[in-house]
Amino acid sequence: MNTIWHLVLNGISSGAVYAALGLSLVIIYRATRVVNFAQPALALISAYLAYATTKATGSYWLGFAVALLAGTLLGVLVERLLIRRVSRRSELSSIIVTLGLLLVLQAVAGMIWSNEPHAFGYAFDFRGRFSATDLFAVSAVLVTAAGVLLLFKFTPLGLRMRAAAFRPEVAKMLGVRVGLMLTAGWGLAALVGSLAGMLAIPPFISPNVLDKVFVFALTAAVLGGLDNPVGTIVGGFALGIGLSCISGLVGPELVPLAALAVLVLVLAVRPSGLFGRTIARRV
Amino acid sequence: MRSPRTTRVLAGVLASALALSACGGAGETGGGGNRSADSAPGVTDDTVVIGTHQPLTGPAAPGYSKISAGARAVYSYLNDAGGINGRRIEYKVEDDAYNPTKTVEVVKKLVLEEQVFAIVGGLGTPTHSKVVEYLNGEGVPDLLVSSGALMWDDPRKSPTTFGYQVDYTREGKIQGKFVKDNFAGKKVAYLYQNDDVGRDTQAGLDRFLTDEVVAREGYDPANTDVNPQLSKFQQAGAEVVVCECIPAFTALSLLAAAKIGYKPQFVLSSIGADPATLKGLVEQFAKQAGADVPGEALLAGVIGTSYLPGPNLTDDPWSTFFREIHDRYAPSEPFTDTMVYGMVQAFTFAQALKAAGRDLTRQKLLDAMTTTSFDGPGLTPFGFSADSHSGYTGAQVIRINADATVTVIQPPHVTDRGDGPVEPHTEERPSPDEVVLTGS
Amino acid sequence: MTSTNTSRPGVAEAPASGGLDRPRTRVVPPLLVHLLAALVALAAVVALTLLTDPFTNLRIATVGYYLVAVAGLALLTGFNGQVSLGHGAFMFIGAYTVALLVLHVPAFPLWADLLLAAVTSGVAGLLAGAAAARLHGPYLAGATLALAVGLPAVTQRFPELLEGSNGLSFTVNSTPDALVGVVPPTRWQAWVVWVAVLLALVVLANLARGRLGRTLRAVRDDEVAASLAGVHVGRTKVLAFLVSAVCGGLAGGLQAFLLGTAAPGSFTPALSLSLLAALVLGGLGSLWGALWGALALVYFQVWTEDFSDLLHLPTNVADNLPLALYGVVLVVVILLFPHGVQGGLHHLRLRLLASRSPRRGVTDRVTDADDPRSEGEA
Amino acid sequence: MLEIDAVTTTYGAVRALDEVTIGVDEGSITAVLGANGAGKTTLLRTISGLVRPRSGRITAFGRDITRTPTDEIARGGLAHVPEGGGVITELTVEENLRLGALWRRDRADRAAALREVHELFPPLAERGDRAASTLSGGERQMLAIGRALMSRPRLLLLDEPSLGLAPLVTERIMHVLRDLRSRTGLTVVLVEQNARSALSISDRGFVLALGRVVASDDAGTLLADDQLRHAYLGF
Repeated sequence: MNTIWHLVLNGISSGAVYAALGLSLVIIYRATRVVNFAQPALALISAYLAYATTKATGSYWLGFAVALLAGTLLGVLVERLLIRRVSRRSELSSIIVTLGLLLVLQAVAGMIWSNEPHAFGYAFDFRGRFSATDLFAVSAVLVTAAGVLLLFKFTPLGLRMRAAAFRPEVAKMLGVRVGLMLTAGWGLAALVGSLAGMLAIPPFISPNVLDKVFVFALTAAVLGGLDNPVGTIVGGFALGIGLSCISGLVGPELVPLAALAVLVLVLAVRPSGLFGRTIARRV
Repeated sequence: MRSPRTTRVLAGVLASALALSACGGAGETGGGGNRSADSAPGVTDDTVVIGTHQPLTGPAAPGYSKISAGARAVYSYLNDAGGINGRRIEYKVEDDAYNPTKTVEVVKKLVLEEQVFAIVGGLGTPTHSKVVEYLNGEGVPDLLVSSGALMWDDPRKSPTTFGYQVDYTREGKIQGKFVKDNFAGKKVAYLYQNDDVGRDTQAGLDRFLTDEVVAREGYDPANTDVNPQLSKFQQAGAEVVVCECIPAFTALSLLAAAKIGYKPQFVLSSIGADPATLKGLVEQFAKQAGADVPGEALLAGVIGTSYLPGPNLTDDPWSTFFREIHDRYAPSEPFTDTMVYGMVQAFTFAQALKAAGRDLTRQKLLDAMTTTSFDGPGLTPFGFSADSHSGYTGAQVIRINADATVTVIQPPHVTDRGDGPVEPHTEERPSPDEVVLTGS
Repeated sequence: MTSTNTSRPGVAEAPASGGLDRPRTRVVPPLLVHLLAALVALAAVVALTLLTDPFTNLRIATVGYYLVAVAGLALLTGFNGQVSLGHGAFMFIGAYTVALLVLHVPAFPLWADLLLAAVTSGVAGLLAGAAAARLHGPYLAGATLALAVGLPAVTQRFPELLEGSNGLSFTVNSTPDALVGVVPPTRWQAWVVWVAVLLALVVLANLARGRLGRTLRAVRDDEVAASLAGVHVGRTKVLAFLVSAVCGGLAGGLQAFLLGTAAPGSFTPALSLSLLAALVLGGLGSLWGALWGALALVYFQVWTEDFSDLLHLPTNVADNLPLALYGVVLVVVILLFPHGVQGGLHHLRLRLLASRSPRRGVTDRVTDADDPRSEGEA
Repeated sequence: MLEIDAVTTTYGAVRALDEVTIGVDEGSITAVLGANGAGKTTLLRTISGLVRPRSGRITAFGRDITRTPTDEIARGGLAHVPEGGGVITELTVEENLRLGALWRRDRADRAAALREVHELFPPLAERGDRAASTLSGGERQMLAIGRALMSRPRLLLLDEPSLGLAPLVTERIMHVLRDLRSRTGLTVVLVEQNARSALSISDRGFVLALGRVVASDDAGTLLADDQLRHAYLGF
């Protein structure tokens, strides 16, 4: 019993990370119908910048701020320079473009900071079954998620962003600067993604460190329903806890297989995820 | 369709061509023996081309990508001094990203296209095991494989393949005896990588440790969450944790133990006990963890095995020698065990090349591997002989200090991989000045 | 889904196979055309291998097995519009099938091993297709990516049989005794691979040309309309998965035969993603695209590595440069040539045709296939 | 107010609009009529910048808007209610309405506009919190028009507002339009297949066929022209 409790606690903090990265995927997916494979790379670059900042100044929080800022900027740039040109073309084009970007950014990170791992600190004391760092991770994710949801639901900006996402053409006719909204969506998503990166990367940073996390985050988003932020957050935590238990009780090597099994089972029953909208899908 | 017959005939031609391709069973060994090793591709009057495959990119690159940088530094040093027997060593490094498919491709590229004379220090068990048969079939010397797997030592089947590292079972035996002798009566847990590293090391450990072992947990290199494993050790009351882990997982385990307030005695395998790397990885956490855990506390007192004159053996002349090469030829890279690993490998190859003589053939190089007495740089001798291609045969036991220096707590011991005893190795090594490779 | 050639007969339809691209005449059945083309192609490959060194022969063979894999994916993703990020999983199954057969049933001839690899993988494709038939877009992408990540983990579960992360290594004996010593092994392997590849392509080309091809496209373009027209949408999608998995399995089997390895480290998600990238690079919706994609997959890496070797850069930069260049090419090609190499070639040919006999509108048709349905419905 | 001068719009090789010239006076209601595929919708989409004309010129409010982006045109005072209304079903009724006036800075005026729309279409006030997907067809059309009015436009483009609606609802909508015009001086361009009900409230009418203007006259004259009615308007 004790063991299970430990595994659950352990899973909650990794689940928070899946939830946050998943959320960033959902924001972008809702806004531009693009699954952003470059998301881990955006988070990676911003985390490396945080690493460099922290190393230069000694301040974790300065690095943290740099990461969030850099992440947002990267998201904005990527949307403006690349995605705008391909997103309406086809699903595959945007997949391949973001994939290409992932490779480029990972390679650039390797060129600048080498492929060797570097120590990457936690925000707070990491010691304890549910340490200050774990608490920070979970609450940061929950606060961010709540903030994103409130932004979408209750602010004019959020309303514009949703309109631009759901019916870009109609939104344009109503005077919404749709392009700007999509850019804002990418910026916001990349901000959340960088937060996820800052939480997921410790203890070590290396160019491929977020690959696995990304796969699980995408799994969480698909589980929860790709256009449903709440579902994705629930999916992220559920996946984190579930995989931690499987790793501890059955075997660590089965984690990817278990993720696959869960995904297949859920999608067999609900093809648009647990909380996805099945009816509103347009061809 | 108008002419189904023509079509069928054509289809038949193509299909039977495929069927013809193998009248015999695909798994039955066909004809074709070893190529003659009495040739010397890749050798000219003033150069010899050698190759290796290393994971330079991808998820497996961290921890390994600097080995070839170390080797390259030594080759540059030797070349600048006039080369070996008047030949410069040209070192071709191919990136296989730790992907066996790519390993086969790049090794065939090295052999067929680059026409290398030998493969030196090909890295990894899952990767290199896929090319051993090919290299032996082609008669290509396959020297100093960068892995502690047992399979490199098979002179009958793989006459051109030679090991390098102390194999996992030997190292396990030395660790097992050390723990048995020094931590008598304490409960022991194993954290192992769930492949041949884990399997072979445990075989060695188990020769000395039996009832003391209260928990065995594997980790998967793709899953960086080792908290569940460490939690189980804590619950089982293990006081000694033997960690047969690569550096990242050693560090992860140390951090995971600190996280749950678990303070066992860690015993590390040589593959994951590089103090410089570990220090780089853990010190930052210690800084942030608050005043009560000083940075060093995570590392201090950890026990490990080693067989090379690492950067921390400051009074070892070989360590000094390699540091000088490092400072001159690769000053921008950190001077770590990993780097020394590549440097010793390169130096050892150069020793064999020297012994093979000016009139070079592949066979002469292979002969030199078994006849040369490679005294130094390694701390223990190689097991090379007519009927053994086993790499280093033993290791010393070290304790890592708070400042990431090390103290030797058990001098080099050697053993075999069977039932043989673990015995001290007493022979003196020559100093670098006494091993002259260059000039005439 | 973007495609240069929806079902406009004659004009925008890229040749599905073979080198013959004349207006279809009723006299010659397509299967025969494809078979003849395959024989010509085989002759060309054999000639090519005779002219090149053993290592180039190996690369020619490598192009071959990637070609089958990408062609299978072309059917699934290009023709049928199901985006799979997990095609490597089928190669994994094919490779392990061949490996296990070679090791445990040595008496089986190679063609039987390859056939069984294709069959096993086909069964897996059937299951995957059944699970995936209801999924759309990113859900399918996510599920297939999970397949690519999850399936190779099976090797860890059965370490005795599958040798865990080290995988299996073996040698496949295929050269007939009479040819040992006469034909270099890599040359012989290239021949075997290409015979199998061309057989598979003939089958694929026929399927693509025939009723299945039309059904696949119909389902891709509009599921509702297709089902109203009497097409069984679910069954068609599963069938697409089946065919593409058979190709993936065959490709994996050929890879195992060629390289003598089957290990989980070879079947990373990166493999699946690069197959998809190759498909898009080459050009969707045509089997020719698969050829360009396979060529790019093999040769692009070689060039970038040679290129970065030339520059004498610091190790960190040199190690990562090929990866970066690959990424840049993916992005640039998609931005500038959204229909891939095949689309570009096709466009070029139309231009040439148009300049010879000025016929307005032909090129227009190709370009605005880009996005007839505009953003309002996203 | 609105001048469309020799505008040609093409889809690939097809000319959806062929040298169309139309003038709309301030404060008028103009009906654009024609059969399916005549180019009516394309005309509206070209005016509001959703499609770019191949040639020709469009001026509105005295400005050339031929190349102006849609959202900017909208913020200039042009509201376009597309065919089917373009209600965003994922949002609530009230969110849809608010969206119509978001670009206007005057907060108090936005609230006033919302009140006015609620008075104009009481069902929208009752269903404010409901998802727009729960509305009936008539209510959706009201929502679409109400949303357009939220921005207090000077020019309103309406694409088939009566499509699929019961005659009673259609009549109510037409009534509201006429009423608005007389109260606020709103200029309306109304695209309709239902020519009779459109012309009944219009000042002028244009008839499109295969992308060309084939007739233009006062609404009454058009209604009375039997030949034209038979040839193009089908009643």
